[in-house]
This record gives sequence, structure tokens and C-alpha cells, in this order.
Amino acid sequence: MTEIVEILLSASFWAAVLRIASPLIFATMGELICERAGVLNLGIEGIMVMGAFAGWMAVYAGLGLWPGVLFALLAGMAFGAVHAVLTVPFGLSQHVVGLGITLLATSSTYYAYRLSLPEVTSPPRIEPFQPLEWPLLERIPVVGEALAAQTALTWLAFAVVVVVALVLYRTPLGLALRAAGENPQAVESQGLSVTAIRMGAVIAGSGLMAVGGAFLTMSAFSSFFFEMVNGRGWICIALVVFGAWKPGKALLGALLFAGFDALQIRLQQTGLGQIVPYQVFLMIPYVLSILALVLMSRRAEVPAALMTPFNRGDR
Amino acid sequence: MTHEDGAQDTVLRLTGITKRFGALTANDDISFGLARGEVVALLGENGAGKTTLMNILFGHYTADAGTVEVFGRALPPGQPGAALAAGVGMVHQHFTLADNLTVLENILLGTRPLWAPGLGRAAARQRVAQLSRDFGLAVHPDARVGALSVGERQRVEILKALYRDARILILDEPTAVLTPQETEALFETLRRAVAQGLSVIFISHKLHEVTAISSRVLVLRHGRLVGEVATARTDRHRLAEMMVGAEISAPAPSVARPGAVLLELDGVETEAQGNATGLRGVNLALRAGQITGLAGVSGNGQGALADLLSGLAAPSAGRMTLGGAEVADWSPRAAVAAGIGRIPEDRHRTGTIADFTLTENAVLESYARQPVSRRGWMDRAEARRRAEAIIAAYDVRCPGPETRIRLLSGGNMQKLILGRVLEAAPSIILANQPVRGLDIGAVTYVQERLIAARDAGAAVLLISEDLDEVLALSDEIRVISEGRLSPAFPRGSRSPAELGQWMAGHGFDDAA
Amino acid sequence: MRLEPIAAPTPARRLGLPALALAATVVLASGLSMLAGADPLATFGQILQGAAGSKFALLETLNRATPLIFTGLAVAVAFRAKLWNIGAEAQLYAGALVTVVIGTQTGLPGPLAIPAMALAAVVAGGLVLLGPVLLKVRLGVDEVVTTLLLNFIMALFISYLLEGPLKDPMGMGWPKSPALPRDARLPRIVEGLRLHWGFVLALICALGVWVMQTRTTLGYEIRATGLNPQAARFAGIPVGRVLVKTALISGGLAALAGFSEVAGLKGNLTADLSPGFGYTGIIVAMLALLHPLGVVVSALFVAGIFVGADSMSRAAEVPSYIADILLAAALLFMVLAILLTRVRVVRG
Amino acid sequence: AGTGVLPGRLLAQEPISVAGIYTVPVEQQWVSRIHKAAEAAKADGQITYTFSENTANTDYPRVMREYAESGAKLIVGEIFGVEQEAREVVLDYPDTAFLLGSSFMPDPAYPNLAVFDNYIQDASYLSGIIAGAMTESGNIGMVGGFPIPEVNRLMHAFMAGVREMTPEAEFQVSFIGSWFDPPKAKETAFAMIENGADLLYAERFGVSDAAQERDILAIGNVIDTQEEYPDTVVASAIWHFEPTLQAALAKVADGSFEADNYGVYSFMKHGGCSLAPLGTFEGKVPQAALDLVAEKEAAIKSGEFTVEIDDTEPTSS
Ligand SMILES: Nc1ncnc2c1ncn2[C@@H]1O[C@H](COP(=O)(O)OP(=O)(O)OP(=O)(O)O)[C@@H](O)[C@H]1O
Ligand SMILES: Nc1ncnc2c1ncn2[C@@H]1O[C@H](COP(=O)(O)OP(=O)(O)OP(=O)(O)O)[C@@H](O)[C@H]1O
Ligand SMILES: [Mg+2]
Ligand SMILES: [Mg+2]
Repeated sequence: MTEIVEILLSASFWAAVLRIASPLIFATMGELICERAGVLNLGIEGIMVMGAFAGWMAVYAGLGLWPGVLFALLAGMAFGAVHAVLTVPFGLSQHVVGLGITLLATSSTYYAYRLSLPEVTSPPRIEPFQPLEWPLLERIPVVGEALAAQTALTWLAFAVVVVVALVLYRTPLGLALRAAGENPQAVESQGLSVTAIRMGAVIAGSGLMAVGGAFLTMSAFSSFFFEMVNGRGWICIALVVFGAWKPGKALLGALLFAGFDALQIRLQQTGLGQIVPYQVFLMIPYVLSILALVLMSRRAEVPAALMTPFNRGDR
Repeated sequence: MTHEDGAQDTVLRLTGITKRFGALTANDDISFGLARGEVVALLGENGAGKTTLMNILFGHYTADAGTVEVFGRALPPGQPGAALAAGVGMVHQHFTLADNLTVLENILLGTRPLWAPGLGRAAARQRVAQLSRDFGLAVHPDARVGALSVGERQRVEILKALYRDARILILDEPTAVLTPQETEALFETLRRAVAQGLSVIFISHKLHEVTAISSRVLVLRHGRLVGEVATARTDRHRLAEMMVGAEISAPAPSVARPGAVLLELDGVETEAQGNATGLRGVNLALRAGQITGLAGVSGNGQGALADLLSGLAAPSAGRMTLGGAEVADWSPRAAVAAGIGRIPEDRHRTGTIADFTLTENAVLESYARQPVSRRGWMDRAEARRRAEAIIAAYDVRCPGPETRIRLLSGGNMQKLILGRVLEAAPSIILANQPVRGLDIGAVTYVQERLIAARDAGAAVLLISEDLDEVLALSDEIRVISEGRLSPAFPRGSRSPAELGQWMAGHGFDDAA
Repeated sequence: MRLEPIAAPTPARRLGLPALALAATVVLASGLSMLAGADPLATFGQILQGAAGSKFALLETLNRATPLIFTGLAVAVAFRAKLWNIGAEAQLYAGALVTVVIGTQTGLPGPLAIPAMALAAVVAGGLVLLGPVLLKVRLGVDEVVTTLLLNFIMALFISYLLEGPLKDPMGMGWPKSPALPRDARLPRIVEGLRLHWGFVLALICALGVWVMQTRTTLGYEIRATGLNPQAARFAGIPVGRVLVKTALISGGLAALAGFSEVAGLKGNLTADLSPGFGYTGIIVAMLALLHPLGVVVSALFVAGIFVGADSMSRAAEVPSYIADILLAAALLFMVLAILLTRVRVVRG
Repeated sequence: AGTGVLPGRLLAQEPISVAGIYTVPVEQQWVSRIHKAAEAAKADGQITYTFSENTANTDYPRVMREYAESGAKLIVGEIFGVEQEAREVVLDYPDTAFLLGSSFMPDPAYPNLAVFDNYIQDASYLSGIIAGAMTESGNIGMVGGFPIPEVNRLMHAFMAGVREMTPEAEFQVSFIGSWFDPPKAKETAFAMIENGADLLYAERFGVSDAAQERDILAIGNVIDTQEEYPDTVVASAIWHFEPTLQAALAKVADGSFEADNYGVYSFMKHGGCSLAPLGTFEGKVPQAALDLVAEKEAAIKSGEFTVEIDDTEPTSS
């Protein structure tokens, strides 16, 4: 017990929480935007893989770090566009299209990787984002130290949450987005295009997912590996539900999940680690997420038109 | 007056509008004009093409032929945005509101460029408050729409149009879900707006409303414009005839011969469900061969009473006895087994399964019993026979029993439900808003059937927000207010005004 | 643009569009192999050869389709009730797990062991899905999330068992379970080739599900619940109980995939038994528009494309990831083509 | 290379067709050594080489058959997850030689199946000696993917080596449940550093990165990554698959391929593993440790000393 308290009081633990949460935050916000507009985007896992590759490859090919992030964003938006065209105007099953996009994005990423780096056995590394310098912040114990250990991308992740929240709740665009996921007829009858709004949401959201993937290769680590996204995208789907489709709560969910993860890594080295199999520790984030879901977001308000395609002129 | 002249006076002109859905011609070469400050009523049976025409005018649908001109300028087809910009507002037959947004947000939706930095809520709130006052449309701008009653939602829909300075307002069955009081308030609003120059197209199946509000009536039949008449020069009977093409007379119930008490509530209470009131100490006896009408303003516990009789809810206190025996294990299935026939309020959401065929819908309540099924196996031929029988006996107009019921008009859907319920020969009938939204022909038909069931010995509970309907059909009337029931008033013993007093909550024991 | 239903699609449209989807896949295959320096014209033949060019290839395709039929059916049954079961993967492993436990620990003779394993698998898979469904029915917890997260939990649980109590003592340390005794394995259909009776069981299940959905009261209840739970409840259908039954059937079917892979193919349990069959089952089911017999066809389609394209990658010596690209592309082309057989795109 | 004139000449005339089947991408350390050895032999003109990577175990037997049907003379790969099914395939293609990573011993019932594994405990042990000399805190962090024998035995040998220099050394051991999640491996390594580790055993990608960022040391495993982490990776235990492959090719060429255990070709005495050159750490490792390494290496090669092979899951101490 005292060990847990010690862990919770250490700056490095909180630094790890923020690092682990960052890619989840980007991708969760991306998914949240899509679902708020009424589209479940199961392409998330593959789009993250592709973003991880695209950002890293761009930097390896000589672009700067920020242009690399931008490149990942654009690549994600490209796959988002495919998803959007198929699910919005054509109204195809969001399950099939999403899983199909995940498969397509993942495998074409691997194919591209293998074609561009046929001879290399360990992938080349790039110079990733470094923690920002905060001379004053560093001196605040725990919180300040943890924040000071973060790269610009983590700060960007938090900024994205603020922007998403502001757009959703404070702008006409956000209003249209929220309405599109609840009752597309309401949007249409006010003279707006449901198709354009939903497609825009899916494309923008997919861009964010890709940036989440890029975080892995450009901040958390410095090169690209197959399968390195390792289910993080699926976690983000859960986080959106956990967050009851609200940016603030979803952020909280991402931090909680990352917290459980950072905690289990550390618990493995405590006395518990001797007796409990490591799989139990790895399970902690998932089990606690389900528990938290049961306790917190019971009967959350699902966007009523989620997964319901809209075709003009249908009743 | 005529409207073919006075070009500066004509705010809207439809010319040669034709719209086909597959083989069906929903609108057939329809032309008419609308003048400034005029209320035109559009009449027609279910499926006559009224909504389709309005959807074309507003840009939801694109016509196959014809043009729409607003203030002398042609509207580009298929663009609601353009219609809105030209000053056309539409209150849809089915609400187009986002439940997760507030009233204000629903009104603001689409009124500013999407990329604008803010919503301008403060100014908008003032404007909405002003409009509410000017037109007597009281709603709270910051209430979530999901929490509003239908009447309030209707007001939000109208505010949406007024907020955009609509100069032409289309109202597609705005009163179908309103109480008479709410309807009267709406008309008051409309008269004020019309006086300020608003032009209105008004759709309703209720002829007394049409005569009350419109200055001119257009009648559609099978997609064609079959008549046009100044309201002042016609009456309800003539209008009904124009619509249906035959004379219609309202059913006149014979004298009831009440029998034994079949269902009795004794001091029954039920839990409140969210915003909806529960029942408070309700005593009620339903007798064989008698129609008991329940009058009241919507939201006063009608839903709770209907849920109780449907089997969806059980009493939290008090006794409910059926044929003398107290009920146990109350559920929808138990209610059906006990011989209660239930006509639900919302035929789309509770009464039918839209993507089931007529056959499948016809056996919704009997699929689990012989002869429709045996030991878990369905007899599809038997189910189909039942559907065919209902279709024939109840005049359900449809392409066939294997059609998805989604494609039927509300009236025909209602007839199928009626058949499903009555074919089981129920001893008790719960009829909750049985004619809402139906055209006059269908209304008459449904009411006749209910009377016939009464005469055959069933106890009928008729719940309706239409006081006229309650007065016309009921052998005795109970008024519901805040979950309490008034004493039973025999037919003709109370005037509408007196009942109105009870509906407003006066006269109850515990009323202050 | 907007979609307008076509009343009576012509046969040309109904066959031509799917053919076009396949052609587009082949064109993509050619383009991709050209990128990798292979002969673009050879790809079509190579895919066909690999998927169905020989008895071996054909039976391999059927073999690859077998677990997909089971998981596809599992998803189709659940989705009909609008029960979003994303956890077929976990249910599959649960089925595989009890198959191995019964097969290796009880010492039952083969003729008894096989049905016992299958039955136990069905129960186990059903129980795995029961939890999320009870949470949904009782507490309104979203089952997409719970079933999804259970996949991760189950994977870790299996990993724990294989490194702990269920580890094969004769396995030289590698995390895998002991093997089923010979007589507890499903027999092969063709001697010397891998296809086993699990495939036949899958076909029987598809037929069974179809009969269940169309002929029984349960099927009627499931469809009613999925289409409109409110109306179903009003009509007296016990919606919660129907969902529980659906869960037991769906989870059971997914678990049979695990049973069939272990008893028919592998003989033991490893942590990588399934390369995502549970997720692919979702694709298979939706491609079949949730029709149980359609599931068989779409599973064969998915398996055929994968096996054929995978084989093509070796014949053409291009990176093997091309197989997944082509599978994904074929799927997306195909769902679009199937849609366009029924609707037409109009302006406005 | 100097194994005689005869096979060399034969090979020069007719390259042997070799196919690789791997269940993971060829970046994975273990597989990368096989892949690299095969690519080298291909570059020498000794073999033709084609491969399938990331092959699911479900598909593995089919791919084996396809390669065998297409005429591959030697098939290399790993059948840890499909031991039984792979053996059935092997029987159907008696003219094809199979050289497969496996947990089991060779069996004359499968005459064309030879097995191997990365038995590089010798080099791991030596790398442990260096680690034992370099750690100051005596606290060493070890991050693994899964506790499989191939991982466990090297960890144990490494730990034994460490104890030669620092008998009281403590070890933190974690498994991340994935072969490819460098960010997660890195986070785990960070946690160990916070918990006092001043040297990391880099079984996974990502660990050396954590060491580099926190300015502590790392010991490499299976591959040499010092070039990428010049100030971090002190030493590495390297696997050389070449002796294994060459031994098999020679037997295939002269038709004497049979059920055999090629695991020994990973032993140091066969040149199957080695300690990477100290490189940037030349002169920074205490002489006592280097002496002990030299002594043990000689003893290993001469057969006087064998490093214990322990496949059980290591735990923190
Ligand atoms: N989206 C559509 N697709 C196909 N057919 C349609 C569609 N909308 C309307 N129709 C057809 O047009 C006809 C007219 O329908 P409409 O909704 O305009 O009737 P209505 O006069 O408004 O009826 P009600 O009084 O019941 O509202 C219907 O009979 C129907 O067959
Ligand atoms: N998807 C559709 N395709 C074809 N026809 C349709 C479709 N939906 C509705 N209709 C037709 O539209 C007409 C009117 O439908 P609508 O739903 O407006 O009926 P209604 O009588 O107004 O019912 P309610 O008032 O209860 O909503 C019906 O005649 C029906 O046949
Ligand atoms: Mg209408
Ligand atoms: Mg209507």
C-alpha cells in the first residue's frame, strides 16, 4: 500500500501518465469528433499505424518534425476521406468500412515500408521531439516536473482537447456537428449539408488519429515498427464511450487509463510482482476501464443517430 | 378574391410540380400561388401528397418537373438553404429538432456561417425572448429539447422559422400533437404574425381548424390538386366531401348498456418516470359495454395510466383487479393474456416494427401462442392468413401482406393495429390517441370500430387530448390532472367549459 | 448526391457490379505488384491459382473459411438483435480453452470427448458474452466497449494459462497447452489435406441459424428486438431475456470457431490461435448483410481472396502484406458494388 | 567459408533454393538474424532466397506446402507455435529439407526435419560479466516481450554472468506482452530506472532508448545496436545464424540432410554467437572484467566450461 502511495507521489509516474496518455488523447478526440457527427470510425487502429509510419518516414526523408506531423495529419485525412465517402454519401456499413480501412491502412503501410526499406533490418531512427525547456515549471514539485518532461506534442494533445471542446460547444460548426450525430433531419432542415458536415468530421477526426499514431514514432519513440500501435486505437473507441462523448470526460478517461498503465508497470517491481503473474498487471487497465464504465457513464447519452446513415429524401 | 393577378402581391408560386416515387406519382402537375398575409390550408387524405409538395417547396426533395418561385425569383431545386435564405420557413410533420441541444442552440443551428468564431448566444437569447413575447410562444431558451413536451417542441419549431425572419411559413400538421388549448394559442400566434405580413401554408386533418384559421383551402387527392375554395364560402361537410370524394358523417354512438366491472383500480399509485407524472391514488372502474373517455392536458398522467393498463408498469401502491382477481406478475404479456387489447399512442415507435412486414406485425402479440406457433416453431402460413384477414376486414390499403409496414400511411398502419387488437376479441380495450394524425375518413372508421367493440360488450378506455373526440364518443368521462382522476361524469352531464376547469386542476379534493 | 432504390435491378447490374469489384481488385493487385517490380499481368492467374487452382488450394480456402463462418454467424446473430458483439475473438478463445481442458484433462474416449468439447465450448463462449449483455440489460453499459475490452483481457488470461497451469509439461517451455489425444480430434475430410469436419459443422450451423431466424419464435423475437425494442417490449416480447438468449447463441457460435480450430486443425492451444478471426467475422457478417447463408458465401470470398493473394505474393515474390491490402480493397469494392446493385446515385 | 573446395564449387554452379517463413516481420531481432544470414548467402550466389513474413500460425502449414511444392530445397523458419502440424507437412515432402526453429529435439521419424534455436547463452553470460562490472548500484533492469525459452535462457545466462562480478546484484524483470511495442518497453524501462536500475538488459527495442535518455548503460541482445547508441550500449551478445545455415546447406548440397539438432551451431565454440566488440566502450570496462571474459570465453570454447541453460521464467530479485 505504501508502495502505491509512493508511486503516486512521484513526478516520474505523472510524467509517464502524460506520455502514455498523449497518443490516446489525439486519437480519442479524433474518434469523438467522428462519433459526435454520427459516424463510428473503426478505421482508427489502422489510421494510427499509418500516421505512425507517415510522420516518421517524412522526417526520415528529410522533412522537419512539424512538417512530419503535418504529413501524418494529411495522410490520416486521406484515409479518412475514403472512410467518409463510403460511409456518408453511400451509407455503407460503418463496421465493414471501418475494419476494412484498418486492414487497408495497416497493410498498405507495411507494404510501403517493405518497398521503401527492403534491406534494413532494424528501422532507422530519427531525432524525435524533445521535452520543452521550462526553467520555472521544473521547480514545482511533482506536477511541474511531470509537465516539464513533456514534448511539444503532448502539449499539443492537451491543446487539441481545448480546441475540440471550444469548437463543439462554442461555434456554429460544433453545433452543426453535434446536431448531425443526433438528428440529421434537424441539420438538413436548417439548410446545412449533413453529408458535408459528417464527411468533414470523419476526415478531420482521422487526421487527429494519425497524429496520435505519429506521437508514437516521433515523440514516445524514434522509429517505426510493425504492430507498434498494439491495440491503442481500440482503447480509444472505449475511451470515447467512457467519456460519454464529451471531450473533457474523454480526456479524463485517457489519463485514467494511462494512469493504470503507468501504475501496473511500476507495480510489477513491487512485492506484488513476485507473486502475481505479469499478465494480471497488464490486465489492470482493461479491467478497471470496464469497472469505471460501469460506475461512471451508466446510460450515457449516445448520439442518437450514431451509425445511422442519412440519405436525402428518405423518410 | 382571386390570386392569379397582383404579381406584387404573390409571395410564392408553384408551377407544374410533379414528383414520382417509382411507379407512384405523389404530386401531379400542381400549381398555385400564395399571397402576402394569407393563410392557405392544404387538405387531403393520408398519402395525398401534401408533405411531398411541401418538401419540394422547401428543397428536401427535387421535383421531376415544375418550378418554385419565391418573391418572383425561382428557387434552385433541392436546397433547403436557398429556401431558408429566400424567407421560407417550414415546420415539419415530424419534428426536426436535435434532442441533445438546447432550444436556443436548435434555433441557432445554421443561422451563422459554419466557420464563424462564436455563436452569439447572448444576442440570440434576447432576440428569442423578444419573439417569444411578441408571438406568445413561451419556452425556456436554455432548456434541453429532449426534456420538452410536444407542445413546447412545436413552439421551438415555429420559433426556428420566425428567428430567420420567415415571411412564408409552412406548417405541416402542426396541431396533430397539440391539445386544443395549445392549438388555440398557436392560432393566436399565427393571427398576429399574419397581421404583420406573414404568409402561411397550413396542413391539418382537423376541419374545424382549417375553417378557423385559413382564408382559402386547396384540396389534394391522389397527388392532384382537385379543388380550391375560399374558406368563407364552404363548410366542414363540403370540405370533407372534396377530400374523400364522398360524403362522410361522424359516427353517432347509440345508448350504452354498461355491464359488469371488468377492471378496477383502487387507490393505485405508480412511480413518476422522469418528467412524466405518475398516478396518484387513482380509483377507476371500467365496465363492459361502456366507453370511458379520459380527458386532460397532455402530460398529466395519461401515459402512466396507459402504461399501467398495457402491462409496462405495475402499481407501486393500491390494488388493481381484473375480473375480480388482483393481478400478480404484471407484464405486457400478462395484459394481453388477461384480455386487454392495447392501441398504443405512438404507432411508429411502439405500435409497429417498421421493417417487419404486415404479416409479422399482425402477429406481434400472438406469435408465441397456438396456432401461430407450436413449441417454438412459427407457422408462417397461419400468420399470413391472419394478416390477410385483418387487411380484408379492416380495409388496410397496402400492396400485400408481405410489404414492410414502413411503407404504409399512418392511417393504414393504425387500421392494422386496430385489427390486430380487435381480432383477439379483447374484453377491455385501451385506446390511446387512436386517431391522431389520421384523415377524416380513417378517423371515422376507427371510431366506428371502437363503438362496435363496445356494443359487443368490451370495456373501452379512450384516452385523447382532443376534447371534442372525448365528448363525442364517451359514455362517461373522467378528467385527469397531475396524476389524479376526477369523478365519473355521465355523457352530457358537463359542458366543455366545466371539463376545462377540471383539466386545469380545479375541483379535486386536494386542490388548494 | 443521393441514393435512390432501384425497383427491379437487371441481372447485368446484379452480376456485373460484383464482377467489376473483383476486376478492380485485380487491377489494384497488378499495380501493387508492379510497384514491387513483379509482372503485373501474372497476378490474376496467380491469385486464382492460389485460391482454387488445385485441390490443395481449394481445400485450404475452405479450411481458412471455416472459423470465419463460425465467427461470421456469431456476429450475424448478435447484430440482428442490435447486440454489438465485438468480442467474438474472446469467445473464440474461451471455446478453444475449454476444448483443450476437456480434451486433455477428463480422459473421455474420443466419441464422447468430441461432443463434450463442442458443448462445453458453446457454453463457455455463451458465458463470456453473457457478462457484457447482463451489464447492458441491467445497467445500460455499452456492450461495444465491454466486449472489445474483454478481447484484451481474454488474450492475457490465455497467455497466463499457457505460461502457467495449462502449460504443456512436455512442451519444452514454449507457452502452449498439451495436445488433444488423437481420437479426440476431428477427422479429416480428405486424407492428407487439412480440411476437417469442422467445416461441415460450420455449414450445419449456418443452416441451423437460418432456420432459427426464419422459422422459430426465437428468431422472430430476436429480429423484433433488434428492429424496435420499444415496440417489442410493448408487444410482450421479453427483450432482456431475448438478448440473453442471443448472447448465448452468438457467443456459442464464436466459441465453436475455437473448438474447430483446436480439435480440427491445431490439436492444442497457443496464444496466437486466431489471427483476428473474431474481427474478420464482423466483416464477413456485414458483407453477407447478416444473412446466415450469405455468411458462408462471404466467408468463402474473404478466405479465397486472402489465400489466393497470399499465394500470389509468393509466386510473384512481392511482400506478403499485399494479401491484406487486396483483401481490404476487395471488401470495400464489394460492399460498394453490392449496394449499387440495389440503388442508383442521383443528383440532388 | 573455408570448409573445403568441393561444396563451394558445387554451390557456385547451382544455387540452392531456400525459402524462409517467419511468423513476425523480419525486423524482429530473432528472425532478423536468420534473414540476414540468408541474404548474405544469396548475395554470395550460394542460394536463391525468398521469404514470407508475418505469417500467422494458422497459415504456416499452407505456406510450407506452397514453398515445398514450388521446389524449394531448404525451408527455414520457426514452428514453435505449430510443432505438430508442421511435422505432418514435413512427412509429405521428403525431398525438401526443413531447418526450423523448434522447442523439440530432432526425431528420426521426421528425417528431413532439423531443428535449431538461438542457444547464445554463452555470449549472454559474457555480456553479463561486463554488465556486472559496469553497474554501480547493482540494480539491473530487464524488459522482455514474453517469457519464452528463447528469452528466458538468455536472461538467466546474463544474470549468472552479472553475479560473477557482483554477486549481490538485484534484477528487475518485466514482460510487456508484445514483441513490438517500443514505447511500452521504453516506459517500462523508465520505471525500472526510477526504481534504481543503472544498467538495462535490452531484450526489446525501446529499452536502449530509455537508457540513452537517462544516461545509463545498456547491454544488447541478439543484435548489435552500439552504432545507434554509442554512449549507451556497452556490449551485446550476438547471434550468428551463418554457421547453422552453412551447416545445413552443406548437408543439403551433398544429400546428407537428416533429422538433427542444429542448436549447437549457435554455441560459441561453433561461432554461433559472440560478444560484440566493445567499440566505443573500449578502455572503459574494468580490466578485471575483461580478463574474466577472456578466461571464460576460452573455457567455453575449449569445452571446459558450459553455461547453464535455464528455460524457466526469470523473476525479479
Ligand atoms: N421518400 C419517399 N419515397 C417513396 N415514396 C414516397 C416518399 N415520400 C412520399 N412518398 C409517396 O408519396 C405519397 C404522398 O406522401 P405524402 O407524405 O406527401 O402524403 P401526405 O399527403 O403528406 O399524407 P399525410 O396526410 O399522411 O401526411 C405517398 O403515398 C408515398 O407513397
Ligand atoms: N419510405 C417510403 N417509401 C414509400 N412510401 C412511403 C415511405 N414512407 C412513407 N410513405 C408513404 O407516405 C405516405 C404518408 O406517410 P406518413 O408517414 O406521412 O403517414 P401519416 O399518415 O402522415 O402517418 P403519421 O401521421 O402517423 O406520421 C403514406 O401513404 C406512405 O405510403
Ligand atoms: Mg404528410
Ligand atoms: Mg400524417
